[in-house]
Amino acid sequence: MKQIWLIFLKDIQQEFKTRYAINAIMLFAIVTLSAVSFSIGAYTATTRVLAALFWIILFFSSMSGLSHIFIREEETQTADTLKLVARPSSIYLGKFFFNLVLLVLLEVILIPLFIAIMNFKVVSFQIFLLTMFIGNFGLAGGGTMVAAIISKASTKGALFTVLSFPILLPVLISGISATRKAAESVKLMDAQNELQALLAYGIIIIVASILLFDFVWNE
Amino acid sequence: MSKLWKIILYTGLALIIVGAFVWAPLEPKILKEYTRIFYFHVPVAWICVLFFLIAAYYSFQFLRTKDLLYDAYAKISNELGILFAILATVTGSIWAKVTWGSFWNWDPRETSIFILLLIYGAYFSLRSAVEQEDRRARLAAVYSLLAFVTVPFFVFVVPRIYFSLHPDPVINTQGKIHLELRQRVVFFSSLIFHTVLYLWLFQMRKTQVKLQMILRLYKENKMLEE
Amino acid sequence: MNPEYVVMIVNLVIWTGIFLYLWRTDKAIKKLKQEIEELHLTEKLD
Amino acid sequence: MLNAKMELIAEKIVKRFGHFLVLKNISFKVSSGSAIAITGPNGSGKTTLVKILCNLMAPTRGQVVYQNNSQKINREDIFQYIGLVGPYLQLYQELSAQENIDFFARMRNLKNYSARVKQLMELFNLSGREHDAVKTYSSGMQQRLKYVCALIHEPEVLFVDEPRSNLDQAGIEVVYSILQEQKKDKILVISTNDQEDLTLADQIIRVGVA
Repeated sequence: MKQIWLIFLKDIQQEFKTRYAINAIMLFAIVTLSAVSFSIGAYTATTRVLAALFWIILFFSSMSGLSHIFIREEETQTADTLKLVARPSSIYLGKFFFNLVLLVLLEVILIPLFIAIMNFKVVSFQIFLLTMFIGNFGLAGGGTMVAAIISKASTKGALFTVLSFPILLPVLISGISATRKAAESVKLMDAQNELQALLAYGIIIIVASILLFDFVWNE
Repeated sequence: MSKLWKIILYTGLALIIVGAFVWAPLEPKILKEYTRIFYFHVPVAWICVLFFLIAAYYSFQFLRTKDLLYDAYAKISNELGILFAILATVTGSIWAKVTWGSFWNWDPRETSIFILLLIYGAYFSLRSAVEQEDRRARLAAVYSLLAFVTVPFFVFVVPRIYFSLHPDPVINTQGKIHLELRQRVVFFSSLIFHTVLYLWLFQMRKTQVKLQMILRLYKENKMLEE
Repeated sequence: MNPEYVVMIVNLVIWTGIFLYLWRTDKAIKKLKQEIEELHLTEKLD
Repeated sequence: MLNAKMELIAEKIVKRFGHFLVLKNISFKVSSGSAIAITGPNGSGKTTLVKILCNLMAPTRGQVVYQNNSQKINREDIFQYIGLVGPYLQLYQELSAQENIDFFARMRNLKNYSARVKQLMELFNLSGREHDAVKTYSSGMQQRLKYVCALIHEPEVLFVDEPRSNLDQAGIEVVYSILQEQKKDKILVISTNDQEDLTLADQIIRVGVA
């Protein structure tokens, strides 16, 4: 437990000094958001389209930053140093929490901007925030694991999105559907299926990752 | 595989063609004259799911034993899987054009096979991105298993969110299409014979890589001794 | 054209492809087996 | 950990990379109060063997056992007993020396280590620069800082890969005194090509030779 916290803190410290991942993620989100906004123009999109756009922006922005945490360890040759002092599961969880924080920061910026610029009317903030909250676990869990995999491969950038997309697609599909419901109805029960699916996905992907991480990390 | 098996397989396949085109009647309500496609399209689609599961099994075996032979098995299983996924997609979308009017509709089955194709594609791009052999095997196996645990979501979640255009005669028994006995016989025997045919293919490829592996090990050991 | 024949032709093409593939694999296996026998490695073929 | 008698046992270690055989049946045993040297030509698997012994890599066959007073130590807990210095282990460049030290010390569950750190920093002539980022350090200073990070917890087993790399004469002398100290009542494992380094060792393992 303590190791998880220490690794998490160390990554925050490092990130605080370089601001690489956070810059990449935020700039990507803002650029895509404005690109989408430009191209749609005055046309008012349906909630269905807006929900999909929101998740696409969220997905691709997170793809630009989530992998950084493992690639950095690999490129600066600190992976072995870390391996020497930490248990694999604490490494995975430490990095997972870091990515979780990164995603939350991204959403804190992205959600108000999206609502303001795209004129997206959320009827039930309860559903919307719950979707984001639970969805983050799945996104960060799967993203961190794929990041660990590609950090050991020779081409990294493009591969991350290619590998994550099929793995994270359940989050995307349920997330879009739940977000649409958040804009259409007020009752929490209406989005029950999606929220359950997101929750189950989060749990399963994190458990599977902890079990499999050992094989990625240890040569 | 023995001669007898070959004969059974060939006659079986011939009988299925005859059965599908002559013996079994057409389903009158929904499929109409496209009933025939059903006997061949469904087994192919089923096969690529089967190979996906086999690949996950061998990936697990590889992680357990670290024997590169299992990695080779997982790889050929995925190769055959991607081949049949492409076949199922192509035949399916031709069929979709004829019946539903467009090549692609994002119906749940189409979505699932598309995701399967994406996973297969990702698997091979991962393999090509790692040079060191046992690292490649490990990463590919982990990715296979990771993809495998997300499968239940595609099976249970996607159909709940998008409605289906696919006829559901086998899984959904109270459903819209009622299959006659003769149709059932042809369908299930076609399924079985296709499975046997493809597993045979898989078995041959397995033997091939195994022999290659033995030769390679021999040559490398000889080089080391010199 | 009658859709039935289209289905049959597509199906036969696929099967022909598969059998060609099988045949090629079989030939490759025979060659490998021969090579292995020449090296007297047969005891490893469990 | 007073009077602990540590033993490091390697049992028939075999390592293959794919089908390429790097290590063939390496076996040895060292206990507290002695040193072992691993030597061999470049690319012969010295580093691979060190990584396997440190649990950074799993052997294809065979096993590495750490024993404390004849009690086997769990694989997961080994990291608390060992320290490793090597050219392939880098420190976090963006963080300061102090932050690096804190991180490694806390990861190993240490509490009151500041006196020890101060003493080591003085020994390695690094005092006064604790709060500069590691990337501003010269390579020799980084090498010395690596020693500090590997020694904070007074490891029962110290691994040193290429003890001389990047060090000047003064640095080498400090390192030598530390290595001498280590082999007195603990275990020292060095991997080297230098003949002079081999004189430190009680046992020599040669890898990559037929």
